[in-house]
Amino acid sequence: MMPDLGKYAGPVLWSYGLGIAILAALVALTLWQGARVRRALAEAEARVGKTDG
Amino acid sequence: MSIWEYANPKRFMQTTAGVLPWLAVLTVICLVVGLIWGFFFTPDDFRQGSTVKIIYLHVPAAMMAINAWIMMLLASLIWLVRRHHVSALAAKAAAPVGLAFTVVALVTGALWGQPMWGTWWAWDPRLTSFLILTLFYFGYIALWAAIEDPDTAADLTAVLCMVGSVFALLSRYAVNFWNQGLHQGATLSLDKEENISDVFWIPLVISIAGFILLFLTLVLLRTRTEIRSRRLSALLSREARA
Amino acid sequence: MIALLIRDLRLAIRAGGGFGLGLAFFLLVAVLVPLGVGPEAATLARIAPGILWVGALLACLLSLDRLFALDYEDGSLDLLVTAPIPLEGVVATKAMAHWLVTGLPLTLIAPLLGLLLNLPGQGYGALVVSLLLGTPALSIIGAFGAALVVGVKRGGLLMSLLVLPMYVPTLIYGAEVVRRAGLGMDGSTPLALMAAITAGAWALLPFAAAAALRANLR
Amino acid sequence: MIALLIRDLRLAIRAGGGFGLGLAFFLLVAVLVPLGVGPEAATLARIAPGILWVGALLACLLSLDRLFALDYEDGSLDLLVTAPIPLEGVVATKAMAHWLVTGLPLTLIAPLLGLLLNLPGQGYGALVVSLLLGTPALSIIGAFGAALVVGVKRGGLLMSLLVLPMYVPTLIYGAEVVRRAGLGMDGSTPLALMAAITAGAWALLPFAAAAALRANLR
Amino acid sequence: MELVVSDLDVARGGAVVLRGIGFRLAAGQALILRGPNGVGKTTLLRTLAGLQPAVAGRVSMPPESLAYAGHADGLKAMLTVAENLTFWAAIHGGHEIGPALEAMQLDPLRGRFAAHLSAGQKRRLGLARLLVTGRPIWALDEPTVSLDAASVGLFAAAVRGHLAQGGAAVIASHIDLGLAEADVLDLSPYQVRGDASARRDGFDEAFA
Amino acid sequence: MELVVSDLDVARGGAVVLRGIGFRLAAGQALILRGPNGVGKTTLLRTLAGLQPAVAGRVSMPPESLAYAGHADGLKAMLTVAENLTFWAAIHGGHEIGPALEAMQLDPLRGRFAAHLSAGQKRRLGLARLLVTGRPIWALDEPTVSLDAASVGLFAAAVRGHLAQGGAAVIASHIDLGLAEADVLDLSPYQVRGDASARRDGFDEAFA
Ligand code: HEM
Ligand SMILES: Nc1ncnc2c1ncn2[C@@H]1O[C@H](COP(=O)(O)OP(=O)(O)OP(=O)(O)O)[C@@H](O)[C@H]1O
Ligand SMILES: Nc1ncnc2c1ncn2[C@@H]1O[C@H](COP(=O)(O)OP(=O)(O)OP(=O)(O)O)[C@@H](O)[C@H]1O
Ligand SMILES: [Mg+2]
Ligand SMILES: [Mg+2]
Repeated sequence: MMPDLGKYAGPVLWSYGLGIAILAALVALTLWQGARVRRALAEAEARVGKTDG
Repeated sequence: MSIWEYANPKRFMQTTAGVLPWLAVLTVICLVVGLIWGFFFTPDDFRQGSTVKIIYLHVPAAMMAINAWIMMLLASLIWLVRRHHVSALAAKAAAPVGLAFTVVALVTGALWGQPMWGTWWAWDPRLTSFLILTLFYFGYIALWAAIEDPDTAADLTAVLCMVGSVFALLSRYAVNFWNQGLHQGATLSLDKEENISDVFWIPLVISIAGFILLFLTLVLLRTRTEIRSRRLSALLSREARA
Repeated sequence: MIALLIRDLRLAIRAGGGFGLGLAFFLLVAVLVPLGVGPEAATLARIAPGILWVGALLACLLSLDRLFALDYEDGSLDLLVTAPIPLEGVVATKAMAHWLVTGLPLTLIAPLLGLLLNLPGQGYGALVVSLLLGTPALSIIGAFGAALVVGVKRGGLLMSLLVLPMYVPTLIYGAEVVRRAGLGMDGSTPLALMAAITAGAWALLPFAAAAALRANLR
Repeated sequence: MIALLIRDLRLAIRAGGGFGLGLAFFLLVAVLVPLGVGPEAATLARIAPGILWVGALLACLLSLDRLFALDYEDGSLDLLVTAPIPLEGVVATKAMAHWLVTGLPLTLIAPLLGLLLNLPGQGYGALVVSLLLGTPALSIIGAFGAALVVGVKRGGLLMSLLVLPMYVPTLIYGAEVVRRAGLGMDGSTPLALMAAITAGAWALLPFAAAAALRANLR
Repeated sequence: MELVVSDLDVARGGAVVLRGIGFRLAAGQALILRGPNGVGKTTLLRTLAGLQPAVAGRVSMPPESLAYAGHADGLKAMLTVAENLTFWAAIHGGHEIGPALEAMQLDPLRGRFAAHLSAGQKRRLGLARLLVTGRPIWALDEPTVSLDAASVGLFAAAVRGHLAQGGAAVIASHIDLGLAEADVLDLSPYQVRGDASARRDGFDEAFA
Repeated sequence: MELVVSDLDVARGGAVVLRGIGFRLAAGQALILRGPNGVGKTTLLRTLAGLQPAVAGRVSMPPESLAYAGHADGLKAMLTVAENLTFWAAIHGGHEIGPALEAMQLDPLRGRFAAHLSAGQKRRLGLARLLVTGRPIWALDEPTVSLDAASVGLFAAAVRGHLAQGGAAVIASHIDLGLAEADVLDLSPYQVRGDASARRDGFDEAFA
């Protein structure tokens, strides 16, 4: 079911590959940073013992 | 209640916590549908052959790269006028996303240019001004990174964003002094004047929607992270003084 | 104001003040490029306007990076901010002083370097005029950049990253003026546009720069 | 030594440490030149090797100027001189740290910029190799220059003047290597010469730089 | 001419360090700020000088009436003593530098580059700057750092003279300045520590 | 372990400022340098530290036995307190930084960037550096600048501890350090004024 890309297979596949890879990387980075900060904050608040926010 | 309610970090966190999941789901749907449709189920263009398929990444990315900067400009203005921390942090959060889109547009564009124009890169006005936009993204992010007092950094980057926008615009016109360039003009501007048939048009619109949603999702996520890290540093400096 | 101008000029010509260094750097670029690019006269002639302008740009930039940083480090900036003169005035004055010790000399020496890069004969007049109208913009834009990064150690490079993109329009128009003149065409349009940019920059950027400085001091 | 290397690397990646700024500057030069020179692909292709090398040179230079100045201003240098490690070692270590955060990244990103200046296809390999062998020389030569001007406020520009001439041989050979490769010729001779310069510089300049530092401190 | 500070909160690095400071200083009065290292003296003085915004509370005084002298002296190494002083005098409306040089006994050094001064000589020049500003209120941060006994005397005399002419001075210092008449404000009680009390201030409730 | 200085001449900026200084410092002794601003304390200490050559006379001590602390503390703003200290410890052969932090009560601040310290806190960190050098002879230039009374106490204690372990210290200071046992050397008598006496030394007779 893979479409026939003809002589332009290279550019097209590369575009989709790289493009999606970059976006995926961005998403991964965002999630990772989010998780890290959330954890650190939880610890800090546990230490200081505050609950609001 | 005024919309500024949402500018209160706490309020913002609560609201976005509710919205985000739906947004995320919608994003995935649009992106998957748009790109898969574009990649698998669209015919080749008679001139450009299968390379038209690149359009479904290239155009949305390029559009959002520009719009992201505009959104940052607005957020910066809000920060300077009303001093709502959330808007400053939102601008900070948007920058990397915009940069990533810029890179996608550049890469896909370059890969498209190779077969179409016989070169990866040409100093075409549109390309050039886009490259300059990329530079402004770099500068903006670097400035955030270089200054450690958060409010100072917010002010400085906001000013930079405003001044930078002006100069970005100026360069856009300046580069027109050269050749009119290889790059298509607004061939398929959104109000869909004819010269592109539905088969290309519909999936394109869907993936554009997907990119917009992706942008929103990521910005919200990152803003939440920024807010949390602000609270974190506040707590830490308290501890240090305790 | 005057006092400040005089002080900055005096500091510039004192030991280590870096007067004339901008010139020297300009010269070096004009020398290095042929060394890198190779000696064919035709090529050089074609790229001369661009290279000269890029050189001028970099020379300005390098001499700018410590424009406020020095005053910040030795505490003068705190005192200037609390002094009874508007901070915008301080910015403009310092930018002016910078132009006098950098932009102006650059303009005057440029024709010589034009020879090095064998710039076409008709280009020289245009070169001088365009630099004369363009370099003030470089100074004030750079002052804005310097205000942003004052307080950042090693601010120099960061500043170039911030400032150079803003130099683009001036650069394009400036080089365009010279190239057209070289080809015997009329360059009044780009010249006018460049002058407009310079005027606008001097009208607005002092305020932006002053705001940046205030933010940096607290 | 190791401690010093680690400290410098850490400082480089900390806020305001200016890691990656060298890169940004390199990119900027590669963008500005076409903006000044104009878009014709043919011209750009011809000047690409030279411009890329000049860009790398300047990027190194700018990131070097405060190499010792910062340690001098905050008094660390006094303490390093009196510390139980040879000053020559200190110089070499700091130069090495500088290369790791500047020269190496430059080398890796250079091919991309080659695209912007549409460098002929065969040139890329040569570009990377020549930079890999050449940039260490830039770092150590620059360290020597930085040692000479430490203590001079606004030293950056003065330093460029002292250093750029010393960069000339590296520049010429480096650009030559790339150009030859671009024309499909054999560039091994200039490459060898450049490598020799690099080796020699690393063998001798640390001593010269250490001497300069000692002189500057008293 | 009066400086009135009413329950003032000052912050440094995004966190409040002193809360609820209040005092009034009339012409002819001097106030000495005391407190352990890091209590917030410098922060308070910078806030008074308008170099950083107050978090809460208010500072009222006639406009452009305060002269600030911080840890750094604001001297140009490559200008001579006289040139440095003349510059600041000009900026503040061209007062005479002669008397100032007198008062700080800098006359013999007037032609010397600031780079060639010893630590204490630099400091004296920094203090001479105050005399040429002609401002009524002085805000001084550890003015006698690295001054010898004699110079501290000079400084005390200068301050007295200033007060006698209807001036006022707020001085942060760890050592005894020999200004018996000045009243002392210990900042320790106002210090904000990292405990619960710190958390509910309007300043950054949003963030912590 | 002994520091012997015999008729030493030191110069600054091309002119001899002190002539004929001589003293000997045995293990366990401390010497306090006094003298008005500009007499030449800093110059003398820098000469002892080997940062500048002596014009005449000799300084004898075991190699690499002297640790110098000048007006500047040699701290990196963007490194934390602990990182700064660890670096200097490593350079001097990896001593423990724990005790030093203890002694200067910096433990609570160990994770703080040096940029975020107050003047006095910075200074304390600068002194903690001495403890990790493990060097027997300390040469300190106005070590207590901007320290509060308590911190000066800490400092005195640290010096005593050092002396007790057979160390020695030369300290230039204007204020009383509370080191009763230390003997004092007033430099005024050795000062060279700009008169004829100054001209006849081997240093610049070539010119005069
Ligand atoms: C590195 C090279 C390229 C860059 C940086 C680039 C950049 C851009 C930008 C900035 C836009 C405008 C998006 C908007 O404003 O809505 C755009 C749109 C577009 N690009 Fe490219 N582009 C590149 C190469 C190409 C190539 C090679 C092609 C095809 C031959 C192409 C086809 C298009 C099309 C069809 C559009 C939509 C036009 C419109 O309706 O706005 N691009 N690109
Ligand atoms: N670079 C220089 N060139 C010429 N003279 C200098 C230079 N630096 C200092 N001097 C002079 O040398 C003398 C000694 O300076 P030094 O710094 O040793 O004094 P000091 O005893 O440390 O004074 P303080 O107690 O103020 O620190 C002073 O009179 C000073 O004016
Ligand atoms: N940039 C900063 N970010 C965060 N906290 C800081 C910063 N600068 C200083 N601090 C902290 O703020 C507090 C007040 O500092 P400040 O300099 O006002 O103290 P000070 O009273 O002047 O002390 P000293 O007597 O040592 O000069 C100190 O605890 C210090 O650690
Ligand atoms: Mg203080
Ligand atoms: Mg001294």
